[in-house]
Amino acid sequence: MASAQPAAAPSGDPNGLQPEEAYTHKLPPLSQRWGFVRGGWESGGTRILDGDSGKMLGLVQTTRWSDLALDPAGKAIYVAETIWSKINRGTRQDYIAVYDPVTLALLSEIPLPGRLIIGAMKNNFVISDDGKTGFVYNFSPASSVNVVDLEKRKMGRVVELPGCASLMPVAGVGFASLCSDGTIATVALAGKAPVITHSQPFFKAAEDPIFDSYIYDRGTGTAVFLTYTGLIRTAKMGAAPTVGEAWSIQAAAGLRPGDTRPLDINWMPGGRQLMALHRKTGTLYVLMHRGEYWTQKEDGEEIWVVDLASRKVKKRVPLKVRASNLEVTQDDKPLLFMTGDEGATIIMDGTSFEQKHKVERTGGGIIATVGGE
Amino acid sequence: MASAQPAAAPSGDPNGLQPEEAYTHKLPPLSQRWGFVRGGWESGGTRILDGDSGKMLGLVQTTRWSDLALDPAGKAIYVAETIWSKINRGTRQDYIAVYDPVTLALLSEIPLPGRLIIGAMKNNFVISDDGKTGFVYNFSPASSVNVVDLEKRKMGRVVELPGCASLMPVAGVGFASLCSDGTIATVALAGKAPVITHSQPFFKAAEDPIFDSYIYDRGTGTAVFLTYTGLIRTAKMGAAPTVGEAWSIQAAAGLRPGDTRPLDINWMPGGRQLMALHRKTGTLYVLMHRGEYWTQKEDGEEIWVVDLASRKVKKRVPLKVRASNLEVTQDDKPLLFMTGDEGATIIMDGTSFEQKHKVERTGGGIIATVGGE
Amino acid sequence: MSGFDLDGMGERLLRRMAGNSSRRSFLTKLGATIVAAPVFPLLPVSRARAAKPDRSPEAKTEFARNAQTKDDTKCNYWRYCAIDGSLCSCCGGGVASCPAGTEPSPVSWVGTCINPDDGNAYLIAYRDCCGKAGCGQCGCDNTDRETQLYMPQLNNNVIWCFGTSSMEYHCSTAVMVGKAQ
Amino acid sequence: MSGFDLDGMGERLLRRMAGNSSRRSFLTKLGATIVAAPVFPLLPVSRARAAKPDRSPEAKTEFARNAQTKDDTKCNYWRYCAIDGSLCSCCGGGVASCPAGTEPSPVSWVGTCINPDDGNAYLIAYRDCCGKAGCGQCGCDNTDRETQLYMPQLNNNVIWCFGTSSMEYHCSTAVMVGKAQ
Repeated sequence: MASAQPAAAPSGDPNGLQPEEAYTHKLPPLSQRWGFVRGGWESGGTRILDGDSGKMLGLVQTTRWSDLALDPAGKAIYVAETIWSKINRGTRQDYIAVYDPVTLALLSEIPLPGRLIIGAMKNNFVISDDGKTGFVYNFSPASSVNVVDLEKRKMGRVVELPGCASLMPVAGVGFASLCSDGTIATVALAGKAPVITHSQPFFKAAEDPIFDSYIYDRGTGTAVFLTYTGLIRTAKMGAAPTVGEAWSIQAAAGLRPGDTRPLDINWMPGGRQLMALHRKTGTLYVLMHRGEYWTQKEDGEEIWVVDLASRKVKKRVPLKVRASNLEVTQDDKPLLFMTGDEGATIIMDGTSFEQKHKVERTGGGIIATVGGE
Repeated sequence: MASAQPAAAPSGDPNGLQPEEAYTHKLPPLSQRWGFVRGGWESGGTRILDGDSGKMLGLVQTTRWSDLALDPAGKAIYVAETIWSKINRGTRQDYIAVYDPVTLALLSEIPLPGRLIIGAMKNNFVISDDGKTGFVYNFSPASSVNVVDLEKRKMGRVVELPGCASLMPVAGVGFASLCSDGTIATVALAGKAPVITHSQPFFKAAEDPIFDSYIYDRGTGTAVFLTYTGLIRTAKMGAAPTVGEAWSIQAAAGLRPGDTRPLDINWMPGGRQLMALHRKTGTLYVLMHRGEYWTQKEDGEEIWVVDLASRKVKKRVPLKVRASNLEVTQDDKPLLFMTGDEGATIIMDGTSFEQKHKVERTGGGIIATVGGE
Repeated sequence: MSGFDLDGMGERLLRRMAGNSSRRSFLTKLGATIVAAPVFPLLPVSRARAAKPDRSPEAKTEFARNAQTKDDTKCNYWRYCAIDGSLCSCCGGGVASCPAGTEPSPVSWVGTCINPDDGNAYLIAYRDCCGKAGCGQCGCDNTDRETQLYMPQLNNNVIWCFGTSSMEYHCSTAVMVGKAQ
Repeated sequence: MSGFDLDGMGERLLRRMAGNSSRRSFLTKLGATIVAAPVFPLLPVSRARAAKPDRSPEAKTEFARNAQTKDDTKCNYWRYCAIDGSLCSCCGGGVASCPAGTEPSPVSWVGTCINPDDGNAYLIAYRDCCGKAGCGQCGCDNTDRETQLYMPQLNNNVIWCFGTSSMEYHCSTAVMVGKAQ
């Protein structure tokens, strides 16, 4: 190389002209300003986007049938996933992959007895508030929950849970889920055998279902539920949950409540991950569209900004591009992340609703934020 | 079910109202009118399209790093592929999957010692004319060829082939390939050790390379080569190939020949699978675009229809949508199949150049036809 | 909503399945009424209201009002009222049959769809065809009476490739089970 | 065309690699001159013409005439003259560095690119970062002096994830090797 001495870097070139060594980056500590954006059906991986710069910081390996969860203390990124040894055949492998949040190195794989096979959805893999226990929903097609010791990185017991799905941790108790009989099932894990108790029925699972992508707020131990017609309820979780009364999101905006009748066109909630909650302020963001009943998967045309305390829609934000998934950062100046059919991520100020960034080709999947799950 | 007797099928409904049993279809015998269209980077599988109806008939499982080849007698569909037991990690598995062409059932897997990892390309997996031997290119990153006994479904010997790639079978001899020293290497397999002989150099691999997606015609034992600047040559293959003189595709259209000089804008060949040959008529179809030299991967704006016997461009066909890959059926009324960035397949009459079908979401990969490889 | 009569179907299915313990065991675990077609088991559907159906245009969903009975390669073909996925009719299969090289799942999610020609409601089993990379053609996502994961047999997101040799999703069929009432 | 002098680089590399038999063995098999950066091996590049370079605008490729030196997240950044893939600069890495959780391949394909600021040609190693699903951002496919598979070190289609713990392709970097002459 003696005969090929490069010149000094001309001004403007960020990289210069000296021979270089390759190396691998590390990530800064997990930030509240990040969004973990899942690729869609065809696009593998979960892209970590910095909400301030709109830049991609890295990628967490997530295959099609996987669920990502963040350790509440930020010490690990967990991916519960299912793959086969020969892609479309061979040996089925269910496990939780444990990744270092700084190096994104694979630290461990915790084998599981099974998992639900479904496109990425919220609430199928949740973690206890202390970060010690993971709950992985299984469907074989009988319903059960894998209770995983995340400290020892070891599968624990399997709790059979007929007729229920979509999990939330319950601090000091175990976990809870929604059931087809319109109840909440709370599973207490203190004893040798799990003890399942059901709340009184409070919704009609076939007539006006609660979206299973509901929100659980660790800070207050509260779940926020929304039904197809637009009824909002909160439930204080515990050994026996206390379910609040239902109120209409449409009425909260000064419109008539949603209805199940055909030909009744109204603003209706719809999408996949169609709600996000800013915990500190109790601000709920909901994707809404115009349509009849049974349009629960239709992408949102507007974001409705709901103040849970006063039960008022504070603002309606029209969207340039319809969104299917929505999440919000949990810091004091929240950012909204949205994805949709287009496969791009829109990052928007959660207060001024100004669009900050549009990141192309991220995939149109669900989104996670630190403290937002 | 006695209480739920369905009514007779109302007219117009193709399916009726009687309770049904599910079953699985079989394919009709391999047809010359079919195109095997490879999905792109994100879209797995190779879709079998019927050129007449534009309908999808089935899908051959092909993962990202795979090459499909058709048994010349139509008795099998072969897929040489490489996967890992945990998608992005784990045990590497290289093999030829053997599929029944009627049921598309996986009949066998023939393990291989390795393969080139590359996006789908022609000429990395070819089959001898008698259908008994498969040749799979390997790059580790040293070049070699796996010789596979397709009758016994067993890996045979590995032939090291430094500096050469892109294979064609040579009847009664073995196989041949193009080399970086501008020669054809012919590998004779009759003896205990393979015997590699090189032709005289006839092209400049770094200056005006021959596209490695060249065409081999089993019927005449002839290869058709095209260089970046647009020079066409044929070579009669055998124990020692006879390479014909080069002539310019641009000159054959009455234009000045292509050149390597910058700023010299001309019609240039470009794309991935940028040539197709209708064997019976000696008609060569080439994707051409306007540009300078070093635009060899630019998609085609026109198809140039070349008569190899008279060395004339018979027709120039402008394309509505640029194409990257092109193949032609080998029957008497040939159909052209084309794919490009858009991920759709265009099916066009190969004589009138009328567009017959546009099939959306097939992926933009390479194409195979029966007798066209 | 799914006001169909399930009682007539249950007994025959239970007899048929007596010889299939593994399948029976998962169904038994759910501990509910069982729905079945003559030749294959479906997952239990919880008993819905027995209300008399109203088939007037005013009572039809948007999908039902716009559904057609002629072309099963379009998303608005009547049987597809709650399908989610690629239509097997566009993949080399048929409305009730799988493309070559794929395998129908023995279990499925279900929909209740109204045939616009006779105005009757029919129970449709959406059986996935499994074993190969996604077909990718004719993607549809209809959601009539489609509920959430805690009623999986009425949720159209789950991959129903149970009991097949491979769980890779290829496409979805809409198999006629019978009149809903 | 690749008119760069490789002789000065070869000897040092061969010394460095003497202790690495597996890597040496594959390089030896190719039996050609070896190109190397100070710290990592590249595959051999066959000796190209020793012609004097002409750096006038008339001699520059379209890419070189339009290349810029300011933004390494754009396809027309000068070092990317023969890159094919996602730019690691858009994926959480840099022009010469891999995103977290991926591993740079020890071998690569190469390009010779002209820096528009000084008019000199530099040898660039396009090292893939490997181990995870594709980044998917900033896809580029530049083809200056890019040849075909029989010259793999100058072909930009091959996945260069040899010698890494996983061969899954994530993104590509453009590492400065040195002045081409």
